[in-house]
Amino acid sequence: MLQVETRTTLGALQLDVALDVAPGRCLALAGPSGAGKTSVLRTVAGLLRPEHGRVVCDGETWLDTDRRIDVPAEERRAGYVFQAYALFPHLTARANVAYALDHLPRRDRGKHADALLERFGVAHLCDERPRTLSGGERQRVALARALARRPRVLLLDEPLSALDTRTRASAARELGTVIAEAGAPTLLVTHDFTEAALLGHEVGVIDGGRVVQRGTAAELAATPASAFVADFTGAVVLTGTARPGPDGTTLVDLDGGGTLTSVERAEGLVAVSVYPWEIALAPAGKPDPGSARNHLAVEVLAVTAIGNRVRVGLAAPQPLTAELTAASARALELAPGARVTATFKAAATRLLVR
Amino acid sequence: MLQVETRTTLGALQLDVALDVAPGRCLALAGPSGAGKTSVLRTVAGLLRPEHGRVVCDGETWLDTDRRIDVPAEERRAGYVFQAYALFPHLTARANVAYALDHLPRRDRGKHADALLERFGVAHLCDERPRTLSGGERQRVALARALARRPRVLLLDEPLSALDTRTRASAARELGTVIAEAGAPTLLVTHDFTEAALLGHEVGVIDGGRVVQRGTAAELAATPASAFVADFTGAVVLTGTARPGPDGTTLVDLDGGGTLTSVERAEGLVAVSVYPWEIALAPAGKPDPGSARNHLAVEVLAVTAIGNRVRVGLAAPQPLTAELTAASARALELAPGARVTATFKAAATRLLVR
Amino acid sequence: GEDRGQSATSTRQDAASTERPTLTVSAATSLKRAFETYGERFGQAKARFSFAGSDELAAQIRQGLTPDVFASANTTLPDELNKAGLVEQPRTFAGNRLVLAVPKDADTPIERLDDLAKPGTTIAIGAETVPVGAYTRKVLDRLPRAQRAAILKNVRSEEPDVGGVVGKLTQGAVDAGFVYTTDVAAAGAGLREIRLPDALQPDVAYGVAVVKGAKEPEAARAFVEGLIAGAGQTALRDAGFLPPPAGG
Amino acid sequence: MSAVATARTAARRTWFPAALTVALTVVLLFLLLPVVAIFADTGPGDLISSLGDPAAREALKLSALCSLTAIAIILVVGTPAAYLLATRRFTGRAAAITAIELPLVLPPAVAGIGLLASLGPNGILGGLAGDRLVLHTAGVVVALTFVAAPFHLRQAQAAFEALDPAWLDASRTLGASPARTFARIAIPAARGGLAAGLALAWGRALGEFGATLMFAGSFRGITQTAPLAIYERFGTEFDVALALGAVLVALSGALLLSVKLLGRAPG
Amino acid sequence: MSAVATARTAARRTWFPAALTVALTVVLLFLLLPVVAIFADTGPGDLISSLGDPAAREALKLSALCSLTAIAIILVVGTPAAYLLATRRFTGRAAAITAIELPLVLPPAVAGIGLLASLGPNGILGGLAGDRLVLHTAGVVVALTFVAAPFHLRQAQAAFEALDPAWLDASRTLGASPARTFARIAIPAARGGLAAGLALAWGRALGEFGATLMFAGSFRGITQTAPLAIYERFGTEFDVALALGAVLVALSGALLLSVKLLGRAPG
Ligand SMILES: Nc1ncnc2c1ncn2[C@@H]1O[C@H](COP(=O)(O)OP(=O)(O)OP(=O)(O)O)[C@@H](O)[C@H]1O
Ligand SMILES: Nc1ncnc2c1ncn2[C@@H]1O[C@H](COP(=O)(O)OP(=O)(O)OP(=O)(O)O)[C@@H](O)[C@H]1O
Ligand SMILES: [Mg+2]
Ligand SMILES: [Mg+2]
Repeated sequence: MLQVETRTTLGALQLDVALDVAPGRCLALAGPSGAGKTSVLRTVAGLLRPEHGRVVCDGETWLDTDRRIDVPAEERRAGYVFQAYALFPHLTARANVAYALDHLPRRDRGKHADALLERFGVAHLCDERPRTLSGGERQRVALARALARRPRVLLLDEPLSALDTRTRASAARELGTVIAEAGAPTLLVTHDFTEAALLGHEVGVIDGGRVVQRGTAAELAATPASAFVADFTGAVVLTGTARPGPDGTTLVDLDGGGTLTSVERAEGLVAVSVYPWEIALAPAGKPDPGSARNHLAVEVLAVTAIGNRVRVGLAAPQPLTAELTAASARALELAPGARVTATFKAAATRLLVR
Repeated sequence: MLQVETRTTLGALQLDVALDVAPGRCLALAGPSGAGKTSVLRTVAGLLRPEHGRVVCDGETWLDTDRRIDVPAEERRAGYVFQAYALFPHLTARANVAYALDHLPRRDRGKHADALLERFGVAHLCDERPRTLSGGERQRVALARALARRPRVLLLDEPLSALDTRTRASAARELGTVIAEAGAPTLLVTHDFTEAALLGHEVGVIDGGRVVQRGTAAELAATPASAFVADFTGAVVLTGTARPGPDGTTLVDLDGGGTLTSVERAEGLVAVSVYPWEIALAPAGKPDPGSARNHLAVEVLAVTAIGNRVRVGLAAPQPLTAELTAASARALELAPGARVTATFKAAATRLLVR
Repeated sequence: GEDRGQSATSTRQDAASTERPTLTVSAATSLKRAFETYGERFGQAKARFSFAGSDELAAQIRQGLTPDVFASANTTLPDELNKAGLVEQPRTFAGNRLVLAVPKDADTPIERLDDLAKPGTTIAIGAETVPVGAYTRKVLDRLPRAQRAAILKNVRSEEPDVGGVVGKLTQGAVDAGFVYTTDVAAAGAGLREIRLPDALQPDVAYGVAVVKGAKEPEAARAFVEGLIAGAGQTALRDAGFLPPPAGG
Repeated sequence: MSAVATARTAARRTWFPAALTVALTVVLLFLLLPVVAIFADTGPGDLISSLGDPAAREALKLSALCSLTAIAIILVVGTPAAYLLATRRFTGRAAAITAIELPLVLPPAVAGIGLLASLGPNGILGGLAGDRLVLHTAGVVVALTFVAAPFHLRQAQAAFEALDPAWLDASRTLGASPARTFARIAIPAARGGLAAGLALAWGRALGEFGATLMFAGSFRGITQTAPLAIYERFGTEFDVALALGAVLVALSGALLLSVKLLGRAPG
Repeated sequence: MSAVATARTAARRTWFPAALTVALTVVLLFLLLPVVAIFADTGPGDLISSLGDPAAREALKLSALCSLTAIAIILVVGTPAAYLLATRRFTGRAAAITAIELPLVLPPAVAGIGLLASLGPNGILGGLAGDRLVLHTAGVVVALTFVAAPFHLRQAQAAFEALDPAWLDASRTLGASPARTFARIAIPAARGGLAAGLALAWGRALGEFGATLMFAGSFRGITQTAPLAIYERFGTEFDVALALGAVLVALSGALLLSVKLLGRAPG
């Protein structure tokens, strides 16, 4: 069990985070650049001392500013994988791992290090220096190094961002297993929601130094607490002004034109979020008869086929994206410039007061 | 019309690329780190002189190593947006843009620069220095600067990679419009396939200095020319050994166990690619009766709900990913550790000789 | 560099015909005050002085520099340069007295030469390659060998110029040092001089010569004459220099 | 943990930062003490009289004039040279850099001889310079340039190497010639480092002694810079000499600090 | 384009690279010529005889000994100090850096006086050092350390600042104390810069003259380093002096270059 509380000022940022992670669980901290993600990890590792804060790991107190406890980083046994891996440039892969093993007798270290590299399938690179390794190989060595001391807690800062898509997919799978096997509480930092969803049992969305929402990826996507979370989870967000509508519904006059109906209640400035796959398209003029209450005249900006699905960029006039099956896209003969009607249920919209 | 041919040695890399882009069209160069993407852009811009090469833009020859023509970079009028934007740190946003306008009389430059910044909605930041701008704002200033000289060709190097997801979505939409309006041939570099699909009319997958496949995003996803392209476009790739099977089919013995059937013909070492949404899951033991020929006993590693879809990470024992509707996932009560059967059609598999 | 010097000379003189010519003089540091006074009185030309260690100045001339006059704190350097054909026939123009200098407020009082032999006394002398050092050794050579040995044992530094010795004394780095009486006078309050027995006193002779290829030969010769008998000689006396030793 | 144990671990944790602090303190004391001592040794009276002495004032003026000229030359010629060293890779580059460092190891007097032997009347290029350098103010400038240049060159090279090459590329693609790129981007962006380099070079030039004496002589008002004036007075007016030294140090110290603050401020 | 036009544009395009090359060439010529001249002036005979002269050999030995000792001190005390300056931000840091640069601007002789006035018998700390420094070999070491330290300090600071702070953090999280981090990560990773700094400092120490003379005097075998021996011979054996200078330059040049190549090679 890892418990973290930190309240401190970092330059312009007010960091105020409190969270806990159970052993073997992975909490993904997702948020934009400058949100304070790395700062949280640094606090846990003992590299950043907050004005007020507590860090307790397996009942052992690492930091307690009130009780003047601050265990130095080197005694905290936190396995930290840095944003760009921070492998020591003057040491070989083996030496990089062995560096973490100085509690072992000198002669055992090499053997032990090789074993770890073996486990991550880079044993053959043990004599290479970081400079000559590819991004993926570096990540593996960094993981081996971070796990060398059997850490009590695992801290991963954007472990995939330095990788290209080719290696990212496989690396992500491996990382999943590592986290599961490590059995320690894991904090993972990313600014990509899908990555967070893929690797974290739970996702904490952090913005401006605060955790704005925490839950499973599905929960966040289903009920985002704010326009930011919605946009972050990939939903389309439209802005407008809400006023009461017929029989308990709410009408939203969109900035730039157009009106929507929502079943949720709100008034004043709001953000309307709706998921691309909730939006259907129909030829302009004749919306398909049905329960859907919202019909927007839109222009097609871009059509992108991805596998058997198609993402359609629309101007409504606010930008908006619909996702259809390749089949229906063909049926509609969608092409940039085409004018169509975007249709979605009032129930599919979520209203978030701005 | 932009025509590029370049054949040269860059350190360990053998760059050998020939491509052409029509005015108003955008070719996205996608590929792993170190593939040579940036080098192609640098060749067009005149920042890198290949051993052998030709660059022709609107019939005007910028480079022809055979005819000893090499127009210096400053006379090529290429609008280049650099990987990290490369805004001049000591100049304000306005001055950064005005720097590109020295063909205008001094007094007009400021006005002109402001107009450009206005167009990208960052006019209010004209007196800020890059240091104090956010990633998204920097990108806009960089675009304004690159377009200031009415470039004959647009070169965009990872224009979105420096942005966090929050800004990335909207930035992508804007960028699309910019490319459309610019009306010049555009080369866009990225190492993210979705980004390439979203922004490029066509995608050229480049690896090891060569364009391994070129076509629309859909074409690449449907008929990848190599395991690399397949993996790159998001397909699952399994490795194994192919041997002739009954009635013209091919049997593939997967490395690590398991056998697949494919309708395509191949022998020897092959890579099998199949898309996550082609893979259905059934409770272990009783595969659903049906045309599907491939049944693999697999273990669930991770279950990730994204919107109304669920990504399921599987060990087969080779890692593989299935994508289901949230509904069917609930029906199957999927959870890490559960043992199920992965099912997909022989026709859904593509064989690629390794 | 002679002919080049000559051509330069002619051009210089065209200029000189309009205004008062400038005479450049390289002189040993110890001559500073005397020469500056003389310079003001010297009518024929405007004198510019460069004061430095005699041997540095000699080195410059060896490298082809042509000041008009070279005044050295000894006679050997001018003679060597003359043999090398770089300067005209040298003349001795002044003498000086080598004295034993001690800091005024010294905790180990030294009253006479014998005190130098006391163990623990620290002494600074000139290196034997520089005039003051050579003279000092002359003095020591005239002492009984035991005493000479004892004194040499106490020598802690062989300075490459008189300024070095004076500096060590004024900073109390050493208890005593051999310098010229003129230096003690110049150093002012800080130092006290102890005269050496006349028997030991060496002939300290200053040599001067007109440099070959001088740009103002006649002014230079006039300057030298004035040194030997005239305003220069008086200025030297006022500064405490002696007349050139007989046969020096 | 027992009190003793805590104490021990505490000690184990704090000795290194303590050691660092001690090291820095020692260094600062050792380097500052002599400077302080000079000021301590010079009564304000001496300071006044040292500045009252016209020769001294002339010397300071000359020092300022010559060092500034030297710095100007170093700036104009040295900066492009450093830019070349920083931005292009060519064979013999390491050798060139070493060549730039050599003047640092020359004993000043030997440097002076070297200058005489190369630019003196009988020097290798004697004919070229004739006798317009030696024993003339120009000679002082040459000597100062020779000893001070390496400081600026090394610093400037480092500063230019620290620039993001993408800035220079960007400038090209925006229609700027290499020259414009150098003047409008490289120099302003490297401002801080260049300033520091010039400050060091200027300081060194102000303190230069041996080479100047050898090559240019010590003619009051013409080639006698402050350090020479100081040296000339060691034998005779020791206190004045010291006071002059103090003045010189004060000036250059102020110089260094101001330039550093100036270099830091966003231009 | 007309031939003329082409020619003109060609000129317009090539003048700047040309200018850069010219600048560098001028710089190299100017800085190398005096060094070359010294060698030209010294016949091989002189070189031999200069090394034959036992006093000269003693002087070179002493120079080697003292400069190496000084360098060792600078390395041991200066490197941690530079590390502190590079890795911690504290008030008065800019002032501290300036203080480190001050000795560079002191005329050597004045520096010597400063040392006398602080560590000499009548100096501020006179009692402390007693007379174990002045006129003793130890004094030479002190003088060399004083003039050479700034070179290493500045370079080392720059080198440490160039390190990726993440390496130091990583080392901590891997169980290494700050001390171990400094010894096992910071120093080896900054190897190149440190080597360069030491090389410069060593070179400067080898050439040091004025401060040594003032503070330690010049006594054969005890305080007479090579530059002093050279200076002493100007008057009488000028050629030998010059030859000695040449030897000194050759040694230090070789030193600088070798260290640079060594620093570059992956350790
Ligand atoms: N030690 C510090 N002192 C002052 N400001 C700091 C410090 N550490 C971080 N900051 C500031 O705190 C803010 C958050 O930094 P942090 O690195 O935690 O953000 P992040 O979420 O990791 O961003 P990114 O995704 O770009 O890594 C930034 O604005 C940074 O400048
Ligand atoms: N001027 C050059 N000299 C030598 N090698 C070079 C040069 N420019 C690039 N390279 C090498 O060519 C390879 C391709 O570089 P390039 O920057 O084009 O790759 P990239 O596809 O842009 O990679 P990334 O996605 O990381 O930017 C790299 O290995 C790089 O080291
Ligand atoms: Mg971060
Ligand atoms: Mg690139």
